[in-house]
Amino acid sequence: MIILRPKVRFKVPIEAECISPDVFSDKSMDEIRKLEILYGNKRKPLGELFEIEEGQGDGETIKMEGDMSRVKHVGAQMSKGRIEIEGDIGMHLGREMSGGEILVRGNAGDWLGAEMKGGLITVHGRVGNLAGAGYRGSKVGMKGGTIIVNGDAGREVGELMRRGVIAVTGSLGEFTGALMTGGTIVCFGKLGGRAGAGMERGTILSFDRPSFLPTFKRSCVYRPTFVPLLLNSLRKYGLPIKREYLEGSYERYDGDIASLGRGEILVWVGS
Amino acid sequence: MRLLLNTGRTVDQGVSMERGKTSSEYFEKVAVAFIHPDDMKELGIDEGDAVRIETDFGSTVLKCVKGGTEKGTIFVPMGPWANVLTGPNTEGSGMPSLKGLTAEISGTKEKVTTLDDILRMLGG
Amino acid sequence: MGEVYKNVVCPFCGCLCDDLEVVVENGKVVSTKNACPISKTKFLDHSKDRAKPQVRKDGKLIEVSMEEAINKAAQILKESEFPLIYGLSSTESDAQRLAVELAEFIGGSIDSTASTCHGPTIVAAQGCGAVKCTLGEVKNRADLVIFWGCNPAEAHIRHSVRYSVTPQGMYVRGKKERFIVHVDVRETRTSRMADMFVKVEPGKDYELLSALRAVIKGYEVGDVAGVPAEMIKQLAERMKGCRFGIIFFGMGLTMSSGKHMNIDAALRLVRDLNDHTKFTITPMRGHFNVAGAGEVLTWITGYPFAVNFSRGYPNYNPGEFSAVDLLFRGECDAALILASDPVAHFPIGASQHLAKIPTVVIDPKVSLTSLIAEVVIPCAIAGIESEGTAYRMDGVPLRLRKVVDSPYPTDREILEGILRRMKGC
Amino acid sequence: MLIKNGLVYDPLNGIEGEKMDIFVKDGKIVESGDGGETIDASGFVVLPGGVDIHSHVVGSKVNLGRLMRPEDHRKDPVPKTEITRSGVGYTVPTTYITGYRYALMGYTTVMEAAVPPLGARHAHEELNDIPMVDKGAFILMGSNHFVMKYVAEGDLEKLKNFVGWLLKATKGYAIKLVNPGGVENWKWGRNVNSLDDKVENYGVTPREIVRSLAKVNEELGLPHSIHVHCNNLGSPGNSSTLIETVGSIGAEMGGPGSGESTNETLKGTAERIHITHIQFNSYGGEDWATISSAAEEVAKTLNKKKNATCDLGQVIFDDATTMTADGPWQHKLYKLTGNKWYNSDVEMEVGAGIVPYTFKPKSLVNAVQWMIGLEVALLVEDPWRVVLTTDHPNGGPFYHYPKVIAWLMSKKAREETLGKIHKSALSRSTLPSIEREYSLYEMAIVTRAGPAKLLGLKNKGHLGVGADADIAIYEFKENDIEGSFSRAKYVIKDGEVVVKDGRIVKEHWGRTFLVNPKGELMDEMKEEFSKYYTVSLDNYPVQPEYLPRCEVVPCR
Repeated sequence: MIILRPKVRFKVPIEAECISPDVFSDKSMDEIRKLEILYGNKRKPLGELFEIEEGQGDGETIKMEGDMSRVKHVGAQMSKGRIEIEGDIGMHLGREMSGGEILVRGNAGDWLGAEMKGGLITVHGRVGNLAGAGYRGSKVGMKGGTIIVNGDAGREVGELMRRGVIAVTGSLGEFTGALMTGGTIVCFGKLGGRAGAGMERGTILSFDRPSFLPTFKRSCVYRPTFVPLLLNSLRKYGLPIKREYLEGSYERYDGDIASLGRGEILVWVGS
Repeated sequence: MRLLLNTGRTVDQGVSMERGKTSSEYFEKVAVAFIHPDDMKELGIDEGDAVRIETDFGSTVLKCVKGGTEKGTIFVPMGPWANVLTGPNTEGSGMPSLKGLTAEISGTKEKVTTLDDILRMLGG
Repeated sequence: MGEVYKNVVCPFCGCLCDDLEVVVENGKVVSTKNACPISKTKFLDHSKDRAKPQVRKDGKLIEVSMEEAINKAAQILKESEFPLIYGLSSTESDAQRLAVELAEFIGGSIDSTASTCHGPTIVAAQGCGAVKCTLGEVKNRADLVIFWGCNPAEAHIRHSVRYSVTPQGMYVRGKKERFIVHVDVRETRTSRMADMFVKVEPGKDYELLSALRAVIKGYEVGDVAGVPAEMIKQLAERMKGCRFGIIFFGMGLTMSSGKHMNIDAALRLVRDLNDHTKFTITPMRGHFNVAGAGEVLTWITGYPFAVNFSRGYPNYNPGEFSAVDLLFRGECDAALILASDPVAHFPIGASQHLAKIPTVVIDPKVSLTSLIAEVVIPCAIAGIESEGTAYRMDGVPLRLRKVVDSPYPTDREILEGILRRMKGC
Repeated sequence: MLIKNGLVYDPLNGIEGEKMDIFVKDGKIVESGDGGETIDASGFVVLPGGVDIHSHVVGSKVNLGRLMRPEDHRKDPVPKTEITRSGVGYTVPTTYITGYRYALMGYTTVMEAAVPPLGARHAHEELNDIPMVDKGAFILMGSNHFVMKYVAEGDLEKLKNFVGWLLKATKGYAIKLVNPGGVENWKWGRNVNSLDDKVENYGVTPREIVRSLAKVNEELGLPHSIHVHCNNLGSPGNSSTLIETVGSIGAEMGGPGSGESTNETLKGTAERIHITHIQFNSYGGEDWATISSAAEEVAKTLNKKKNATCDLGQVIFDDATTMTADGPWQHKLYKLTGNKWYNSDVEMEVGAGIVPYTFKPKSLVNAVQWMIGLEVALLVEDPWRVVLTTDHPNGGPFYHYPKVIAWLMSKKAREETLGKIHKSALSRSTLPSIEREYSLYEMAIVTRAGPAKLLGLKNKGHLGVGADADIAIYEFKENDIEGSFSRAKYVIKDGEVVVKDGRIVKEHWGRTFLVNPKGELMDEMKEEFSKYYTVSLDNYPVQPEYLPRCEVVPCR
């Protein structure tokens, strides 16, 4: 395990996609210290800004401690290993990752897991806007993997999502799952307004009754067979899954009929 | 009383801006809040009275102008006074919250906030 | 009798009216013809309230030589680790090109006033495209004109006369052959020109646009956003049934709740309508050359605003590299403000950071930003005292004219000066 | 400067792989020289700089293409260097990167193929930001109000006046037609489907527009022919439209309206027509399921009609951004793909559409498209009438030209790709059975000498005395043709080394080519202009400030 701690309070943003198990895995401590990152517009060696030491444990684990709210792109495109973050972390954490695991005990910035293809991100804290979303201009956002947020999340979470699962225990901002073409978003807290705006396909599961766009049509109350399966598979992440959720009925809203309209918002209506 | 705040352009704001942003005309045309007559009645204020407006982001005193907006909403022309009330968080969009803000409004005996006051708030 | 300049392009708003007549006597504009009240004031008062070269010393702005101000600006940018260049919209395209070059050279971020204006429009268009046309198409063909969340009667004063409501076009002869709709949260002077006013609940434009899309696809919806179902249906029928329709939209859509998603819905609505008839959409751009800022940035960097050069190549991300965000998060450590006045228009929570960091302002006039600046560099007024290119709201480029001499160098010359000094040392 | 001992291919001067020395002075090729820099080109192939006859590199539609595709740019960021500026590449490169990438593969002249007159100022602004190459702009006229009006009236004199004036006002180089008439109909949401469909409100047909402009083109003595993007582009079975279009030119004189006066002024000048991105118009079959190659038939037509030339619009299997003034076609493509769609109509003149697209080898249609381009190139006997293009960025980005060169020069290279494409495509084209392989000499024709000649650029595309010293030097490896032409060993532009060992070593600023034909705006045109345009006539022509470096190419 490699442990990183900021040496100073960062005044300007840091771009540090080299902080990734894929990059660290075949490097010596010395080589790791020399990896280049961007401090504002200056290229600097990682070791100049971070205290780096070797700790006990798995070789493919990176641990970061401290206030890293200005450190961006950590774990970008990672495919393996594990990053543990104790503290706040900046934007683009785990963007386009395809495998491995990221755990945050603190808040995470915008574009968490944007366009990710696989792997797991768990955040115990607040998550910014556009988690699991697509970057501007992209046709597709998250294509696979899992994002678990034990806390609140911002706007446009899961925008343009095609596959994978996002589960949030707290409240979500507006436009959750906007323009999504597949995948599943589970909201245990308060689902913000305009959820599923423009969605073509995919599922938003809510245990709170949201306000619906006028372009979602109530279709039925039923017990979708996949819901217990999905919830059971999410149990291991310590989510607040009640027994009633597994056995309950769900009210189904089809939408967004302004768009293709083959998506659904399922609202738990009790057992 | 709680009203919905919008900000935006007006001809007067545009013309007076071209006159000069430190001009008294700019102050006259921009340090104002357009309020619906019904809401004015409820607030117990007349045209020309000072009103204090407060949002989640800040608070300022403006001169009331009658009409030019719907009941339940107030309109403040784009400018430094509106800026005290608007929200800088763009929520990942680049666009701050400049329209559709919730504002608390009340009549006041205070003087209308001056440009100098605002510059002081800026720390400039 | 002074010198008369005909067909001058107006450097105020995105309409870029190019039929102004400007009379100059003794180096001053003495009268204008065809200009709207704002334009007229801009021309007549061009010499008033001018900025002076200043540098802040011991907390006070002190008048200095141009040379000293430009040197100081270069020094500030050179020492910065994460500078921001912002504005660009009230100058011509050569100056904008140099601003991009400077941003690239210093590895900074560059953003135009679009980010707090039609940035959401661009973001939405990047998602789904847009069906647009030049303003002459509207004049010649449009029999249905919808103004949505905009107020041209106050913000784009001659728009309705030159392009959209009253002009005699090739196939549509004047207002009587056009149906004008105004959709807004309040009745304004623009509503008075309209044949139909649709009052939408504040912050509910997205719902109304979505509902229209659904109705056009053949679905039924109820009352939406405070608009009765019957009216929505009527509007949808008009849209489908016109020969050539256009939506002009403004900050009532881009700034209100929903932001770029409102535009996304509007663009898709118009796209859908092209299955039935010809339908187009065009944003009402504010500053006279904010469209040009987007064009120039795009042809040099690939991206229209919110661009960062820290990596030595352009990176784009509104919300990350847009000015309000960089300031609100307190990330940039120096700023160069060009051809705009953020302190007059940004939420104070963003401007406060500008007052904290060394800020360089290039502006012909005393602006609010110049009052909190570290360095003030006065410049010629583009389109009155210097020429260059500006792009109309529909992308049509026109050449701005110089009608009087300026006591100050042009934006282009100042930026060249800063670049030269930076490259020199 | 002396370029020593290179193997020179200079088809315009009939030189085929001779070991020669080339002398350069003051930006020109000269008879002999003394001193200066010497480049040892032993073992290298020396060619004139490449000439791209049809590419979309600047202007309002290209920039909309850039604007709408941040997801595309992210894949190909280009950092600044000590010498060069930064930007992005991929399907719609920024202006600087466009210039650099052309230069890196040895191209030194590029024509922007579609400029709306009202956007000409914009196009020139961008052209001034493209370093390294010389350039020019084709002006869109096929759906112009005045053009259609005078064609309808049969008044070729007025048409000639207008066209001549428009080329001067826009600082353009050639007459471009895109889906003639169809773009006007698109302004009402419709199209034309044949050469004899009527344009609404004007009553003219595409056939009349093409023929009239072809005549006017020759009467004005313009250096290039009319440059035509045919009707029905992109539709299965559209080869008949193409063949008819080619057939309508030069077959008989006269035509709509005042045939006689035309005949007189023609003075025996043969009308020419250049069919651009011919691949997109050489489809057989009846629908997408039955689409096949009509290249054989098309080539047969071209082999017969000596006044017709073409460029390929070759498809590359990669991402592309389709962009054309053919608005109705782009709408159709949007409906087919569901991809994002930009449309931009320009008052009185033209329109444009943009749709991202990916050509996939396993798509039957794409595979057939890929085969057609090469098939035409290999079946047209005379290489002087074929030009290599990809209709950048429609068929694919221009920097893939070396791939196309490899396919043309090597059957093996073609077979490799044939092995990867949709199997059903193989029987729908004769490509698999074609043995022909281009020689280096022929390759030099279709990438340099030919396009220069077709453009009427007398100082381009060859290495004879008096030519511009635009020279590309390659290390040619038979087993790596693509690699050989991707990164030039040296590129010399106007007598200066700008590329060395595949790197830009100097930023150079080329010039813009213009024409100066006869033609003045008449009073009635002025009146009509002020009635229907939204800009003043005074502000319409592109001012000289936009052409800091230009060269007028004389009319014939």
